[in-house]
Amino acid sequence: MISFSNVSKFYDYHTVLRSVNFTVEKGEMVFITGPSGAGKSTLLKLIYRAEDADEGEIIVGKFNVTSIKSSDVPNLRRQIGVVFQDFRLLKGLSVYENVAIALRIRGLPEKEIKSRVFDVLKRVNIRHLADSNPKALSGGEQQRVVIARAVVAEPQVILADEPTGNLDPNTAIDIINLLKDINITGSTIIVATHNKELFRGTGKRVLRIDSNTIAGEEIG
Amino acid sequence: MISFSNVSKFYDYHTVLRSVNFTVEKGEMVFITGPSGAGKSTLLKLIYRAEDADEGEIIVGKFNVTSIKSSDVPNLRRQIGVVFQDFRLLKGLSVYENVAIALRIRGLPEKEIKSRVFDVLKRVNIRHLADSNPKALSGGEQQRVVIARAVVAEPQVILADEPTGNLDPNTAIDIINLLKDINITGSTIIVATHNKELFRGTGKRVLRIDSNTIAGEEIG
Amino acid sequence: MYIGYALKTALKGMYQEKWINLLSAFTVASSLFIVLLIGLILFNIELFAGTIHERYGLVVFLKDNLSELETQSVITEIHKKEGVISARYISKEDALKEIKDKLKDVSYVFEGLDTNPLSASIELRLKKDFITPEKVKTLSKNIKEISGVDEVFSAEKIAETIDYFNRSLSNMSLIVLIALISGVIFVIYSTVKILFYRRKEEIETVKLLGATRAFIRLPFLIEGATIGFIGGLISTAATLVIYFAITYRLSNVFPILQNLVFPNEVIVVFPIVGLILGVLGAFVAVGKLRF
Amino acid sequence: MYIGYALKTALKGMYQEKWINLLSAFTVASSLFIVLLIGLILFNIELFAGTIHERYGLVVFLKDNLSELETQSVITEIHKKEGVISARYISKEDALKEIKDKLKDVSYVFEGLDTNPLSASIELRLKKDFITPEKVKTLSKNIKEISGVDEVFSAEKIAETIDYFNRSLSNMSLIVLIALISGVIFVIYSTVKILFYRRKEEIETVKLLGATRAFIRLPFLIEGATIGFIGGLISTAATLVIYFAITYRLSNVFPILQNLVFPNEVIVVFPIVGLILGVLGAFVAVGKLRF
Ligand SMILES: Nc1ncnc2c1ncn2[C@@H]1O[C@H](COP(=O)(O)OP(=O)(O)OP(=O)(O)O)[C@@H](O)[C@H]1O
Ligand SMILES: Nc1ncnc2c1ncn2[C@@H]1O[C@H](COP(=O)(O)OP(=O)(O)OP(=O)(O)O)[C@@H](O)[C@H]1O
Ligand SMILES: [Mg+2]
Ligand SMILES: [Mg+2]
Repeated sequence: MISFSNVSKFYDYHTVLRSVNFTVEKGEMVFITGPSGAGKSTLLKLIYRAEDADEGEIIVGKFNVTSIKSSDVPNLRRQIGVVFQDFRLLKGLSVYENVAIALRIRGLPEKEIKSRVFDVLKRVNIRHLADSNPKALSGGEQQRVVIARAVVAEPQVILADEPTGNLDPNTAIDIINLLKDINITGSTIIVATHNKELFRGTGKRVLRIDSNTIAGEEIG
Repeated sequence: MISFSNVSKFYDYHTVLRSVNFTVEKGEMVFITGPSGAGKSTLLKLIYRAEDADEGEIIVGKFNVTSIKSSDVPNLRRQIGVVFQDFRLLKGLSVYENVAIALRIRGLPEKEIKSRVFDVLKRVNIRHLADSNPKALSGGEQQRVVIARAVVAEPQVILADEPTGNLDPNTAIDIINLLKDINITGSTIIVATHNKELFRGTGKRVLRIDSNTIAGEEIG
Repeated sequence: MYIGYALKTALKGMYQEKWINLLSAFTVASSLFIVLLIGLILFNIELFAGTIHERYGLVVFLKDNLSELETQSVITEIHKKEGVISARYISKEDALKEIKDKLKDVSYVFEGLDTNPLSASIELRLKKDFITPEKVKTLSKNIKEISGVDEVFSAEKIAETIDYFNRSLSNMSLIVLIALISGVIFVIYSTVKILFYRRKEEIETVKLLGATRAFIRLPFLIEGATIGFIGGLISTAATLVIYFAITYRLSNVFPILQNLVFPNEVIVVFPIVGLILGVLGAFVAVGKLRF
Repeated sequence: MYIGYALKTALKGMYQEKWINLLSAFTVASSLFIVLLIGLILFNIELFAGTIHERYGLVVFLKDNLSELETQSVITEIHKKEGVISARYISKEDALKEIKDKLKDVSYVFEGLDTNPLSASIELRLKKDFITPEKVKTLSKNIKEISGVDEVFSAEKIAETIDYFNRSLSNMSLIVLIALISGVIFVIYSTVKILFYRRKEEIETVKLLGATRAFIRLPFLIEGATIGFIGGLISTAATLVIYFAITYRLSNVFPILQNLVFPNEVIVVFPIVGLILGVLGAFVAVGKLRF
């Protein structure tokens, strides 16, 4: 489903990733870990083409991300749900609208949007906050809105960047269980996290980034 | 140094805190924990008067926060350094300027600002990012800028709201050690966090918020 | 499929940012207002110049005591000349009456006038393209040679002035037009750019969520159209107010202002022009939307 | 202590938000431009009205064939009347010359004029506050009773018109002034409001860090001042261009425009007015800054 071959990414004055190689199968759930500034977020950004790879080839499903046409980028992105590390909630919109926009973009009818959004808000336990403004939410509540938005359209791929940084351990485990459930229905999932508790005992692959590349692989 | 007597806080449609009572001595370091949405951030906001208490009395040093004059609020806030949960970095400014502004506000001369800012950036390991824009930083790097800004002026009180949510365990421990060092020089510190690892074995008091009030106190 | 949502987004966004939108509509209105005002002035000067053209002619003074037959032959002769549209005979008596009428305000100069000192004359109207200094000069020389003609008053200076005026008017129109059109484009462009800029972060996010260009652009185009339309409306209304103020109030003092013309089409056309400029400006401002 | 930093912040902010600032300066400029233009027009009309006042007088026609002594006694008599500033005697011959001069463009009406049909007359200049319909009427009645006077041409209509014109001019000035001043205040207020609004989050953060009101306000006041100053500068320049365009170009066609006056003080005063309005608008826009 997702494969990196010899992918490198540089910023003006330094290397972030060099010769990264890995494959994630369709329906797999994989964790990525590594110290702060290792390049976890950058790796995920390369997948949804928020950043361009400087070297190598990235394949996501039927898309060759490294040679994709600009007009095809929205199509690629609609296959992917992203839990952004910095949330990226839309300030002007309510929690409901923040989640609904993922479906609006995909052109779903209003009725289906409504039932789907309320369903997913229930699953992340913030159904009662549907009409709130994201600004009036606690850190953990905001994070759950982002998660809801990423999964509501049931995309083929879900990328979760530090999805539990603002959550207490119990809620964090709920979220990981939610992601596992979605994974079982067929979505491919990559979770970038510092939190060893999240992958310990899951039996999933854990890729460790260090020194600008994938330095090791273990089973969580 | 900080005392809450029967403090309550309501939002339009629900109660966040009811009858909160606690005291933090000058030079003490205290942790606050509790599930997502419990009211940890709200409690901290009451201390630096980002929110008004609806009932009760809050004392911070020589300030009675609940009856403070509007024109005294900046004086109160300059006694306090805050690590905001949502970072609140100034987008238009470099990392250096983001940290320096805490000293500019206090009217320090340019020369002292320079040496102090570079000192603190070194301590949180992001000296090399001084000229970067915060937007080009990883989540953990941004969090360290916020921490640097909170401590650079060596305020009497430091409030850290989930200061390690985006940091790997090693960096997180570095930060807690930094806060401990500052605490030893006399600052009163309150850390709100989900992360049990942070307070386990510190021997500091841990206040647990649950059901809208301080439901328990333990030693970490 | 997006339109309902885009409309809602645009309206909501516009309401949320009342200030920016008010200022924008106000800015567009004031520049369109200047365009309209100058346009109207140019239009009216052009109209006026047109009537000068039509009114302007040569005056041929006849010798005293010509018989009716002789007069008629002079008129016939003049009619044959190239460039002459019509010739009107004015008797001595008519001339005095006309002068007295024209100079009503200073009619006291005719106090105690008991002999008619004027000559009979023939007023010629010339074809528009015949009113150039040289042609008028040649024509008046030719007419002077007709027997029975005493004097031809050719007013070369007036012809020259009209000529010069016409040329400088078109030059000025061009400069003013270019300046104003780039002004209006600049204003609408930067207005929408501000709206766009304010939502930069939001747009960045929506792009990352997989929105197409159309999805992102539509609300902006609607906002641009609305601002342009309202701007056009306000400027038209303001111009109408100014127009009526001038024609009704000031014309008491300067009667010539009574002749100002306000083309009715403007009321319909200008808000639409505003709308089109708004959509155009929005389109340019949103730009290529790189993914 | 904050000033150096505030200046740097303001300049940097203004550079970063070129678009908004350009649009703002442009908006301020265009409204100040309209203020200036209308002000200039009013100023010139006022000036012109002033000269009308001064020029305007009664004309007293004398009976034919008065001796010099009789004429002199009429003049003395008239001088005694209240409201009369001066009296100028115009002989029959002078009158004809003057008329011929005044009516140069239509001088052909005097073709073949060989007797002088005009009367000798005396032109009176009246005090300004004497030019009201009733006073002029009474005065002319009194003068008519002097022996040797044939007719008094009082032009009540002109007096009435000037009177009406003056009154409606002050009314209009007032309305226009109020409308424009509120317009300018609105524009600068909303301009700074936008700048403020754009930095709302940043300001919220700086407040939480312990910044005082002065620290937060200063950069905005500097920005407001700069925008206002530049707006004033641009509008002054634009008005000067228009002024020279009109006096040099159009005055070829309408010689009266040559008399337009552009007070030099405007060049210095207007940018400063812009600056002050900018600071004021910024101050109002930033508002109370609640903590
Ligand atoms: N736009 C950019 N320009 C320059 N450098 C950048 C940019 N984006 C990221 N970097 C740098 O690339 C490195 C990797 O960043 P990345 O966000 O991928 O780290 P991360 O592994 O996600 O870290 P964290 O756990 O702290 O979020 C960091 O040192 C960061 O400063
Ligand atoms: N401005 C507001 N208006 C309405 N409700 C609010 C507002 N701010 C916070 N809340 C609500 O108050 C409750 C407590 O929020 P708070 O941010 O204090 O939680 P927290 O303990 O910090 O949670 P987290 O660990 O998720 O950050 C939440 O349910 C939140 O939705
Ligand atoms: Mg990251
Ligand atoms: Mg919180």
